[in-house]
Amino acid sequence: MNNEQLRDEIIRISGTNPSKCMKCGKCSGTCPAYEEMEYHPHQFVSMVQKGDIEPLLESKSIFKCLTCFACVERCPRSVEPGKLVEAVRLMLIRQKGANHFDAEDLPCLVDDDLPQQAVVSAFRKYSK
Amino acid sequence: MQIEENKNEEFKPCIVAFCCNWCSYAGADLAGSSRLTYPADVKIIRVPCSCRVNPLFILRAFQRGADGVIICGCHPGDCHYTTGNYYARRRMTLLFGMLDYLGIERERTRVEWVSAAEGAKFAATMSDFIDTVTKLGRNRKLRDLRCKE
Amino acid sequence: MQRIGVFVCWCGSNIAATVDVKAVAEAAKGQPGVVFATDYQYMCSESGQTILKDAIKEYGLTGVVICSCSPRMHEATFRKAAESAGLNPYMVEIANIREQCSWIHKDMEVATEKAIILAKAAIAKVQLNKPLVAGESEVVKRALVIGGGIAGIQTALDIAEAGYKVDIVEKQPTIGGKMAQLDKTFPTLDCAACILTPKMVDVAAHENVTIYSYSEVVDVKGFVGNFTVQIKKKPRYINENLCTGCGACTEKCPMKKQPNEFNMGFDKRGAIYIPFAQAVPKLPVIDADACLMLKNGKCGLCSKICEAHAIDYTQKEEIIEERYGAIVVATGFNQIKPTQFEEYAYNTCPDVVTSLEYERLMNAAGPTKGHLQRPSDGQRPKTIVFIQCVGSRGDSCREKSYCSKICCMYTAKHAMLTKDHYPDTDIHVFYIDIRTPGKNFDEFYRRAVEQYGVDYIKGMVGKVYEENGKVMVQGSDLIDNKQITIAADMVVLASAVEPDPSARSLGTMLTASMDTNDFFTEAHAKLRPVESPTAGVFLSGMCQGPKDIPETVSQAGAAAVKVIGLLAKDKLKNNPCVAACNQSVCNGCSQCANVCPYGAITYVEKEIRTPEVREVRRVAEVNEAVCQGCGACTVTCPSSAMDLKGFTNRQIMAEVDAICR
Amino acid sequence: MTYSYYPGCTLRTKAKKLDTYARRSAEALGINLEEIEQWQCCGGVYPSVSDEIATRLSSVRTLAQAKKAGNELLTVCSACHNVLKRTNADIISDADFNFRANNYLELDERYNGETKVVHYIEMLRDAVGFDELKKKVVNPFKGKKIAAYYGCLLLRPGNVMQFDDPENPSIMEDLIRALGGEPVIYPFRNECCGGYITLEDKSLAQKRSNKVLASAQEKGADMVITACPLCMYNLVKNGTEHDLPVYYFTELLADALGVKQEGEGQDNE
Repeated sequence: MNNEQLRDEIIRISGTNPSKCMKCGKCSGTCPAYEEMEYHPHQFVSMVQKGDIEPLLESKSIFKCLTCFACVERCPRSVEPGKLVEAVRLMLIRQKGANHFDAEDLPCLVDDDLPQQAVVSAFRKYSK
Repeated sequence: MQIEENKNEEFKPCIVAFCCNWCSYAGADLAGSSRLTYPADVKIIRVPCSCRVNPLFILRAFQRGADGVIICGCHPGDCHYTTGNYYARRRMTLLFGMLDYLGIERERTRVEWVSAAEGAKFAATMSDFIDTVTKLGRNRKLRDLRCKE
Repeated sequence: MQRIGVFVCWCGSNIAATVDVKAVAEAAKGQPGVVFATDYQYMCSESGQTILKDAIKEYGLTGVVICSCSPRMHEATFRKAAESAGLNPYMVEIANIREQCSWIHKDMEVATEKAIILAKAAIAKVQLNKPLVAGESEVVKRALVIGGGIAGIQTALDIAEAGYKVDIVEKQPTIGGKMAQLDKTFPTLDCAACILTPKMVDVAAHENVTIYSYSEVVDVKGFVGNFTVQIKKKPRYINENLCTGCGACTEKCPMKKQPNEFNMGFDKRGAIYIPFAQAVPKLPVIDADACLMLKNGKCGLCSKICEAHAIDYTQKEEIIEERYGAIVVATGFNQIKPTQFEEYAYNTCPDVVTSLEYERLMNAAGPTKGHLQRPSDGQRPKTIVFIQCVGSRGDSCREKSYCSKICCMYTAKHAMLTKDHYPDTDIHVFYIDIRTPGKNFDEFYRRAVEQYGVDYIKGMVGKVYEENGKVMVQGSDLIDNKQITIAADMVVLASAVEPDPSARSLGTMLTASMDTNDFFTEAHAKLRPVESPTAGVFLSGMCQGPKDIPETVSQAGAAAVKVIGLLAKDKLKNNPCVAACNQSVCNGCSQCANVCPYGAITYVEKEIRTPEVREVRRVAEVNEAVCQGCGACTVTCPSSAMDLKGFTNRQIMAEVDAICR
Repeated sequence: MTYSYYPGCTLRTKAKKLDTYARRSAEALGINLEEIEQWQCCGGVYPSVSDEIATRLSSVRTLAQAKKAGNELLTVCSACHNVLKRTNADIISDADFNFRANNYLELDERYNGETKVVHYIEMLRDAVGFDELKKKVVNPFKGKKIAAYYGCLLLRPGNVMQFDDPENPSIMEDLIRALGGEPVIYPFRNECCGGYITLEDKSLAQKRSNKVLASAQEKGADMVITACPLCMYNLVKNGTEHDLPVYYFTELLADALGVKQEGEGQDNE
């Protein structure tokens, strides 16, 4: 896919419109996982808008989003950057063999108290 | 007459909109100056106030082949003549009930409040109304029975 | 049969690019009564109008159809041109093929087809047009200005100077408005009080000006040139004629714990108070919700102290009725309380304030005498963070969609003034864009950056919270691509401005239209910016949209000029499109009079002569000077005796027929 | 008053306390909880994007079952609540999703969002009433400074969840007051604990959880309450820099109502 097609696909998956962004940066000002991300929420918006999706697909940033909806709640323009992060991640893990998480990895990560909810959520977020 | 339906030709409804001069006509102008498109099937007749719309005009429109009629006025409380839209609302409630009784579907008639600032609402309302009427198809209940020239 | 000329305008490419104007003119030629049809690049231009005038004369036209832009735009232009060529102006009709055709359709074929139908409808209407002659009505030579802020004061002064009587209605106990609360004004940093208070004194002293303070407009009737307005004077419980404004009563009031609105609640006032030292009129007012005497009849201290015996606990609300030729709306604005935006902690943290509150904290006449102290503990803040665009420029239901316009400039002002007083203060400003389009505005903002070293951070704040006695501000720095947290002592929110809430009901009373944000709309965004679409109603200041003081003052002057232009006329031409009664079929049932909002219909005993009958009976008669032409009576009339000139039943039916055929 | 009750998977295993005390308290308050038959996992997280259909289907099935029973659907776990409530909102507002979900599920009757999803705390506020609840408290938490931890899922997005003001909520504080405790308002009560990221980046979860606890501690809290098993895990297991005890709100509720049995001491203490 070329850049334009990639952009359109992300917009389709996410159901949100990055061109509504006024580049205020409130999403990045509010993001609790900011420090862990190579590309920050506002960059997701701007890069998706430009169709510059490849670097996002290759970046670890897409796995750092906590899905806490802080950027979704506080975005003054209803761009909802969290949805774009999710869409890019989905574009990646929907590809064959691109699962970020394997059932085999699990035992060493799980401790006795870890709620099922975490495991289910992580599989939802990181694998298809 | 029933063969008409089988024609492949796309049905283009004929729709008359009565717009009050102060709010809705200005709203239509704003839709235009904002370049908000809506289908060309609707033609606007300017009236000073929605209360100028005589039920006879609507009957006449249906009789002459209109497929839908919409009346647009100022929002309740905002009428340039203070109370005109309230009269329009009551009159149309009665008329639409009667038309419904006659078999002209309720969806073919509508009253909407559009202010001078609501260009987007005007365009959206028209698109929606045209869409509704298009789905209903041609109006066949009231027809012009005079000899055609 | 009329002799009709049809003129199709290209409007440059505005129409011609999507509508085949030649085809429209050609189609018009085939219509009954059309003796001439042409098209031209700009019909509204001088040469376009000449074409129209020449054709009227050459072809002896009795009716004209112009296919062009909206009649709201140029109907008057073309009617005037026709009149100058000897044609009755009401024989001109417009087919709107721009706003309602070429601008909304993309396909040439579709647009042309629609344009032809619209032209046919207008031609069908003109066939039935009759020459109309406008009547005249008197102009009441008095103006009403609603709102006594800088906009209202300036408008009133300008009208009064031209020699006309003008009344100001102000709902607060004093005139002065928001400007009276300001410290300094950008970009020249002159003191707001120093430039405003002399104007307040001037307007109060002017022989042509009457100020109704602590009053509200409660009813408006009538029309341009002749409005009848009811003004409610709320009771101050002070006899205005006796009071000397000494203020002794305010000092002795025992109810000293009322939040002082003028200082944004940062200090307290008594139940009887004068809003501020330079108030005009300088009269105290009793807050009925707080006064012990008014609540339970116990106290009366202020009355005992007052040597002038001016305290009157029995004062009642009073309704004043006055007639005006013109009304100016100058209802101004409010700064929103950012309670909807708790990520900025306005509710939970006392050291987060709005910029208008900050203005009072900086003001030498304010609650802290100009010493900057943070509200929580009275300490001087060493680090201050300003946040721009709070509640403005948004898309969700919380925010206003517009830019509040003044915040960039007043924030630069606040930053510089603070640095002037306390050079060791650290100031950070979070901004999205800096908007400084005004004379000396950008230079002003640059001074804050370059001379005063104010730290402007491009980015927005995500969260403000209190931690260990500091106000923590977490936001993004988009230029450095960092998330930063600043430990501040105080945070100032540039929250959005909004029209004063009283504007909404006033708009309804005046039947003046408002936009979706409750700002009053202007008759034309570019060419008639100070007039409301409702004739005789003018707009001054923030009630029309966000603006700064210089803009407000210039708009106030412009509104005054429009009022003066109106009041200078002795008579006004009426709208001739009014109701008319066909008395030969009227049965005098009174239904039309019942629906008439203006009381324009009366009944007379009249001899009616028709071929069938000859009798004296009660019939309706329309007062053409009072009728505004809404047409409510025409529909209600059971015998179809009532009709509306210019929009007759037959004319509208003809349009319907033309469209449906 | 009868509710269809959806416990969710975690409440059956790691978060039994959240469930047990919710049931016991409901009984004490005269609220009847009918567990939905054969319920399935909600999916754990709401798929934010609009083209994820399959991941929302199990929630639709649950919602449709509650509709059949004719009751409002009651949840306790914040995550389940978030997923179910948002999916319900999608069924109502997103015609495309509604169409696809119904076509796929082939239910006896199309599901169009008829079920009302209610969180246990909302039930306490709206059906029981905090004033009524207060009257039934036998062991009030006198003098206890309790910090309510909302996390993100109960509140956001505010326009869909409509639980409380998403930036300045007060419902859990009101609950604490009703139970006789003193609520502690602290700024990080609506900031993320790290959630499932603990499996991907433990240090990030630790950072977030510690931040929340530090904020509560700074404002003088004696304990923290939560409605979410994952928040509980993160605050206890990852928020190791602070030793504030963390409880499920239902445990406090049961204790205050006197239905917590002897020997079930607050083992986080």
